[in-house]
Amino acid sequence: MLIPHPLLGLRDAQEFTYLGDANLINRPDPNAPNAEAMFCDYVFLRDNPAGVHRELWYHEQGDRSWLVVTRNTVTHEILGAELASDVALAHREGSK
Amino acid sequence: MTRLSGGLIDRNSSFSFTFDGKTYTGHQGDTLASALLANGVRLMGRSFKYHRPRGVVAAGSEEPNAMVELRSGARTEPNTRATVAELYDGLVAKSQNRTGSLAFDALGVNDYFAPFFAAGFYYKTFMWPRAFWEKLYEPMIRRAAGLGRLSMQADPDSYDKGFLHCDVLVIGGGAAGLAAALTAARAGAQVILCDEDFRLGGRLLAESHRLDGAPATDWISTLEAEFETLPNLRVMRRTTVFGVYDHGIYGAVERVSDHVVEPGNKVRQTLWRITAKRAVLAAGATERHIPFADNDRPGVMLGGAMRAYANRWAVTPTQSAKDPVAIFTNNDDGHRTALDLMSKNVPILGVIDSRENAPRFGDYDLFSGAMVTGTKGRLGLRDIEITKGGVASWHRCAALGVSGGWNPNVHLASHHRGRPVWDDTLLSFVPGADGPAGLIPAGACVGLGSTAKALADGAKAAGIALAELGIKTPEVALPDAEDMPVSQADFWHVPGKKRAWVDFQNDVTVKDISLAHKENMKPVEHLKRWTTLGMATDQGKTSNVSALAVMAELTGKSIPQTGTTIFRPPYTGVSLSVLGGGDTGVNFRPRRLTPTHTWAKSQGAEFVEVGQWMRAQYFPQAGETDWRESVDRETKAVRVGVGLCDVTTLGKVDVQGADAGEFLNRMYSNMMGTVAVGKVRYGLMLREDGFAYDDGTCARLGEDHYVVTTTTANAGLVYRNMEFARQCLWPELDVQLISTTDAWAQIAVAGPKSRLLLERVVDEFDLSNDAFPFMGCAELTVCKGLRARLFRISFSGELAYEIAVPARYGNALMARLMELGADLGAAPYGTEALGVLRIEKGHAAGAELNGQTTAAMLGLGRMVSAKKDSIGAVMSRREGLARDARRLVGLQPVGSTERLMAGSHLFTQGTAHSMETDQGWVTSACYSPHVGGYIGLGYLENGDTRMDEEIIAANPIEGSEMRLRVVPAHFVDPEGERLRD
Amino acid sequence: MTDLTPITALGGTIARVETFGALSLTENPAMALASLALRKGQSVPSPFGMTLPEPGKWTKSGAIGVYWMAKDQWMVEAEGRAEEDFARVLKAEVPEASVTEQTDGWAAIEITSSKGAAPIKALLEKLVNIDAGAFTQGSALRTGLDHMSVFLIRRAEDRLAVWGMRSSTETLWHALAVAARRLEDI
Amino acid sequence: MKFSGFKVIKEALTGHKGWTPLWRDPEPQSDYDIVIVGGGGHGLATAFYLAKSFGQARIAVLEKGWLGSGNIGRNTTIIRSNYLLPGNEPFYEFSMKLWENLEQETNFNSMVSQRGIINLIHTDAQRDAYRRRGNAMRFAGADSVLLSREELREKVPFLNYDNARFPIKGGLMQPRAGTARHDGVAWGYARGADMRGVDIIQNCEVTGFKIERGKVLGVETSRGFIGAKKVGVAVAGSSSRVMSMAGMRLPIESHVLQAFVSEGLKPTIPGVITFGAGHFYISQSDKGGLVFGGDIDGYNSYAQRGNLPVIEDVLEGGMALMPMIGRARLLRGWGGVMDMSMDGSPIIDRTDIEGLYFNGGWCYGGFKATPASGYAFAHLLATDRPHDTAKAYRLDRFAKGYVIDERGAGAQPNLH
Repeated sequence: MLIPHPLLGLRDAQEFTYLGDANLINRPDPNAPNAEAMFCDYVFLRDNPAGVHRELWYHEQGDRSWLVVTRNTVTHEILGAELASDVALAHREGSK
Repeated sequence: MTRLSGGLIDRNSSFSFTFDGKTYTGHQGDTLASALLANGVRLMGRSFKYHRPRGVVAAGSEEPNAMVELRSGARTEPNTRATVAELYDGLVAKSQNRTGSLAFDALGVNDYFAPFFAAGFYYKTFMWPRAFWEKLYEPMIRRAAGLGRLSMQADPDSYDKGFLHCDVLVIGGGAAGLAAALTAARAGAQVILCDEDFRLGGRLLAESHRLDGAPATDWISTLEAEFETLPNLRVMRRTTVFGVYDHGIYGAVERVSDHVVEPGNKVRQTLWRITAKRAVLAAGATERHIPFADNDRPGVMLGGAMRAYANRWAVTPTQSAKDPVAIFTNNDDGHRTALDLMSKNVPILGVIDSRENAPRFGDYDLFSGAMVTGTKGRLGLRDIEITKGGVASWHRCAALGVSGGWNPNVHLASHHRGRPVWDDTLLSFVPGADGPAGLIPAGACVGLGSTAKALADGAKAAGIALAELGIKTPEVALPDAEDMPVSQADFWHVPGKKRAWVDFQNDVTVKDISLAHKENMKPVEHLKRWTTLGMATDQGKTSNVSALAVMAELTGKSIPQTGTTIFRPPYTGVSLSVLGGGDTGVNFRPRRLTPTHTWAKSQGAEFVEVGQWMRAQYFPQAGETDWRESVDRETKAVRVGVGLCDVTTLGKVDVQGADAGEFLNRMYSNMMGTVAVGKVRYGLMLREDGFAYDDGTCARLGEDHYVVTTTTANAGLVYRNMEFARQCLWPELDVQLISTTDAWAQIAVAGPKSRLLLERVVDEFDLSNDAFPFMGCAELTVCKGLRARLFRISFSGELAYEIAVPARYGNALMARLMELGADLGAAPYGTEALGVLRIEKGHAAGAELNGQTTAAMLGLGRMVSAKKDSIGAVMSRREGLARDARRLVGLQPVGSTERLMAGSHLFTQGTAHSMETDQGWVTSACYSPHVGGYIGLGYLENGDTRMDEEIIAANPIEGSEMRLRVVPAHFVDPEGERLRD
Repeated sequence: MTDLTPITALGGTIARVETFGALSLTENPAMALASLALRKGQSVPSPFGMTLPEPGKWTKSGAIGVYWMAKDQWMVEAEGRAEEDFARVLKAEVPEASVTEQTDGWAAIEITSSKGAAPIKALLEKLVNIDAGAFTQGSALRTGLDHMSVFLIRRAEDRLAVWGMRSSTETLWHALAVAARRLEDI
Repeated sequence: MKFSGFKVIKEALTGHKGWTPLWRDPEPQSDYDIVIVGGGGHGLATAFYLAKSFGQARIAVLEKGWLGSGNIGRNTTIIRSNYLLPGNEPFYEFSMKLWENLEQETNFNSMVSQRGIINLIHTDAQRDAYRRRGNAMRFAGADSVLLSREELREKVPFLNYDNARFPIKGGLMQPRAGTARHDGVAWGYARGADMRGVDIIQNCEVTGFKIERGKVLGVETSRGFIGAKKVGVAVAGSSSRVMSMAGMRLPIESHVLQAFVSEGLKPTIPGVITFGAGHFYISQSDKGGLVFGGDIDGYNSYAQRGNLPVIEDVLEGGMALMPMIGRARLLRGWGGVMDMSMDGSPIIDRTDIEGLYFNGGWCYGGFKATPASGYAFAHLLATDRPHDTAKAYRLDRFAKGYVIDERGAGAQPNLH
């Protein structure tokens, strides 16, 4: 597979380490009253669609960036990739 | 036997080769199959199940029968298709799957018992008595099964891997592929043309068609000359593209030196991973046969193959007017074989055409509306039975060409689970629209089989690829070529009671399919798995469609309703060694060497692999006969004098930034950001699920500068997790990370005399306890100006330091410390002594910190701060983790001097030993010179409340059992006075 | 100046050199290396008066080379200055940024070709999954090579530098030498 | 019809006229007592044991394709019970015992072949870990042997003992482990279930659940609504997809695992050998093909096909371990979609929806579990109580922290 790195262009997927569901960016509030339940959902109940999936890849043998890659799990077609730090910061802005 | 006229062999060359020990000669340009045929050899192998005599069927990679063991000794290569084995001088081949000689195979007796070996018979028997399966039935089956034999010796050749990138990859160098490559290359695109053959041309080489009125080879030669001048085109002969992978990545194997006796200093094969923006699949078509009674005798071959042998290799299985050649066909193409053979003066019995009003194309006997209904000949075809209008007659015939129509090679176009679609006109499957993205099939593999159509379609496909890439397509003049329509009958097999083979290699007959139908194994995948149809080395290339037709007939459905099989890589078999490629020995994976490796080697150290690192395990000295002796000595040196150990392998991460402290607070379970400048703190890291996974230290070198150390094994993982936290969880923090593991040689200097020794190397630095206390750190210089970092930390429980210098100086520093410490009893120690020292001190390592343990189990429950958030803190409080009552304890044998084995399980005295009564296990154990006996660490249920209890350590796998006393997990200096001294 | 004698990443006291046909491999222990990372919100500095390169690029000015490593992070090389505290020198140039000593974290192997670009391209094709034809002068990339992580820098048409982790230099050299040897007849 | 050697001989002599379908192709009835979703190994085994051991009638198995088309038909056929943790080991040992009587129980030769499995040891730490595991196996009634390097060399002399990057120091062996003919297992259970009245309905895809007031009433299918008192879902590979139709999220990711077979060869490899350090395991089928595999591709996928890097990784391991296989050829590779659970262990449990039961999360180890999984699921469906050996396979173990994590890798499915 080839990952379209937003800074480096198409890179061999072998340079990357896979983590999973991009929702892992959205770590729950540890001070929430139901924090334990929220953390259990966050850690264990991840998206697993047969179709378009937003997921985290780490460019371990490259620039060490974490990417959010949008990929179809049935065809493996990749629809886009963003720097996870951009996604995380944008999410923060959005939730403010 | 003499050759025919013409052909593409170099008659001036003479290659000597052997088959089953007999010597023959052939020519450059021959395959093993063509050379054997030229020498009158028709019998080349035995079938899988019935051990029936078999000869060559095809002229390409689809060959199911002519499988040989090529080469000898460690280079023996079983199951090699003689049809694609390029002949070279000195080639050695043997037939396979025979007991005795090829002509008198003892297991040929299986054929007489064929009725007992019907499809799926083994699922129904061999069940009683139970034990006989492994002892009797299965070994018998295994011996009879299989085809070739491995030498059982290591492959002596070397293999390469490589990566290529291009705009357009053209797969197949036949008419369509050549036109595509020419078009794309003239457009200036980066083009790669791969062909599995050793000569470009594909089917053009096998036909007598002319291009622009001249032999096709003229056009090919002109093209090859032009190709040489195009730097943007790479032509790869002997290269099979075997699979299509995601995002335009193609797997290909180049047979670099399979056409020579030995590769010499070259590799045998290269695995290429080709990344192509677009690809043109010009893989051609494969002819199918027509099952009829006893259709598997040597001499019965595909009509197109017979034509290829005559035209390209100038051979035919028979040239005797007494034993002529016959053609059995359901289509026009079969007649071409007859015409080509006649043009080379090969005697023809006639063309048997299943069609009632079969057309005639030349002056030969035509049997219209006729079928071949039987054959005779023990080791090769002698007679055929022709039935016409219900009347059967026998005819002498030594070779029969069978033409059942052509199947487009849809293989690669279907690798992404795309389904080929049925074409009612072509009576075959063609590539579906859901093929791999960027792959454009063209020519005979989409059913455009005439030379003119293939040429035009190849150029058109290249044009599509170029347009998609935004490259202008040039006008390319293609030669005038044959464009004859081919008509064909919907005729799939000859009905009859005798066995008619569908899958030659695996001995699957029409009857087997009929039995599968009867037993409700109707879905095509069930049919395949029940009968083994299509599972042979040719993967059903010549048989699948015929089998579907037979099943369709039985179920009353159409062929596409009956199903298609799923095509999976590889297109043809790929040697395991080229896929494995690269180094198989000590360089199989990288080895990391410590900065003091050279020195340790010079001291005769034994090395052990830890993570990717090679670490000194112990340093045997003259007179020491046993590793324990060395380890005991090294351990004692640390306890009474000073020991030196390279600890560079611990991961080091440089953490800087205004928020570095806050960031570390969130990474570690304990408070870390508050460690003072010039101090070190021990830290524990949890996974987000609350389990402990790594520990280490964090030194604060400056206001916003920390150095984190990790365990050797987890260095990469901790770094990855820190980057995850930095980029994904808390991108607002000002933190910069970089690994510095390799940059610094770090040496532990441990033991009561460590301060004395260090004082001899530091440049004007006060090492006194007051000036540089336990858990202090500093940047300084040593050995007259070498920059260094010093940490006062201890893994052994002794007064100890770790000193770090630029890695290039590690070796020299180690030597210097040894030299200066000679009078202090300085000794190097390896990982074994390190292990003993830490067990004596009760420090956890990999065996205790195995990803399944909680902070509480380690006795570090209080290190999970409740005052702040950190990774894993919330989930560490879950019920299951909180209730886990196992605790790390020390263990000491009672009344036994036997070795305590890590991995023993712990039981309360007097209980039966079972999973239910299991109380824990011994995580680490060693001989402790300090204690004077074996000691261990282990996790024990409620261990913290069971001090002094005697328990049982059971190790049934090695038949041992001993009593242990539960003690605190500190065998040395429990108050920790020494390290603070 | 310390009285300790350093060794190269390959364990010798002098740099290793090996030649295979058109290709020569040379260990370069004299090259200093330090990383430079921007603090949050910091404007991009110009150390030694140089413009820091874009992703995938390497630039050079005098004895100083700089290549992109990651977002807001670069590696700065300095020819012949391995024995200096080069990180300190760099830090003085970019006092606001985070600088980390890397000279001994990595080891440079310089590869030169006596027959122009073709042998370098052929070598790259056997080692790394990059488009070797497009990896022109000034390109720099971190990628995997035989299960190791390396930086590749195309210093010139006929020159390639491979920076590998110091501890696995022996394995890296082996991989490069084997590949170069198999290209001897190019 | 009873299968036997006698029957085979009789049919051979009388022209194979007497064979009958291995199973019927019944039309679905309007309702059943128990509907099993998924006609793979686990679903068929569940139906078989429900009918045979738990006296249940009116059972249907619904399969969207052809029976056995899931992972039962695309795996490396290994059976073993060499687990460490108390949540797992008794279950897999129970499975081993069922394997040992499978053929007699189903009257179908599934070619259960106990030729042993060896896990190689490369370091002293690994030997300690395997000693702990081997002992745990003993305490659960399984068999285990710790082999020295010399003992190993005698059994498998063809490994790379002298020039290996990861030196071979011994092995943990389970002699009773081995392989079984994967399709034969599905067929044996299918035929056995069919003979006991179970309706196996192929080409019948479940498209939804009918759930009212928290209770399941049946399933919507491509062949219409089928009512059911209880519905058991055993669709590993598609678990998330199917259970989402009941509104459930699962601690499971779908990943592709590739496996490979070589061309047929005369006997080469005696049992199963696993080379953890090189991500490679291998055995040889009765037909002669070397059957081998390695790690999962590592990213979520439903594609049933994998990519080249894993193929190379597997073969690099293979060649480093046993360079004598190099001259054989890869014939075919395939990919199966695995239910990779968050702790690497399976789930057999009730759900919050009354009458809806779930069986999945088998990771890459579902084949060996087939008999016990079927039995335990049948037990749960029939009695509403978990089978003794499957008590730990609860859905709530994740939230509560009772994970069964053999590898200690945490909630990272692609590392299990």
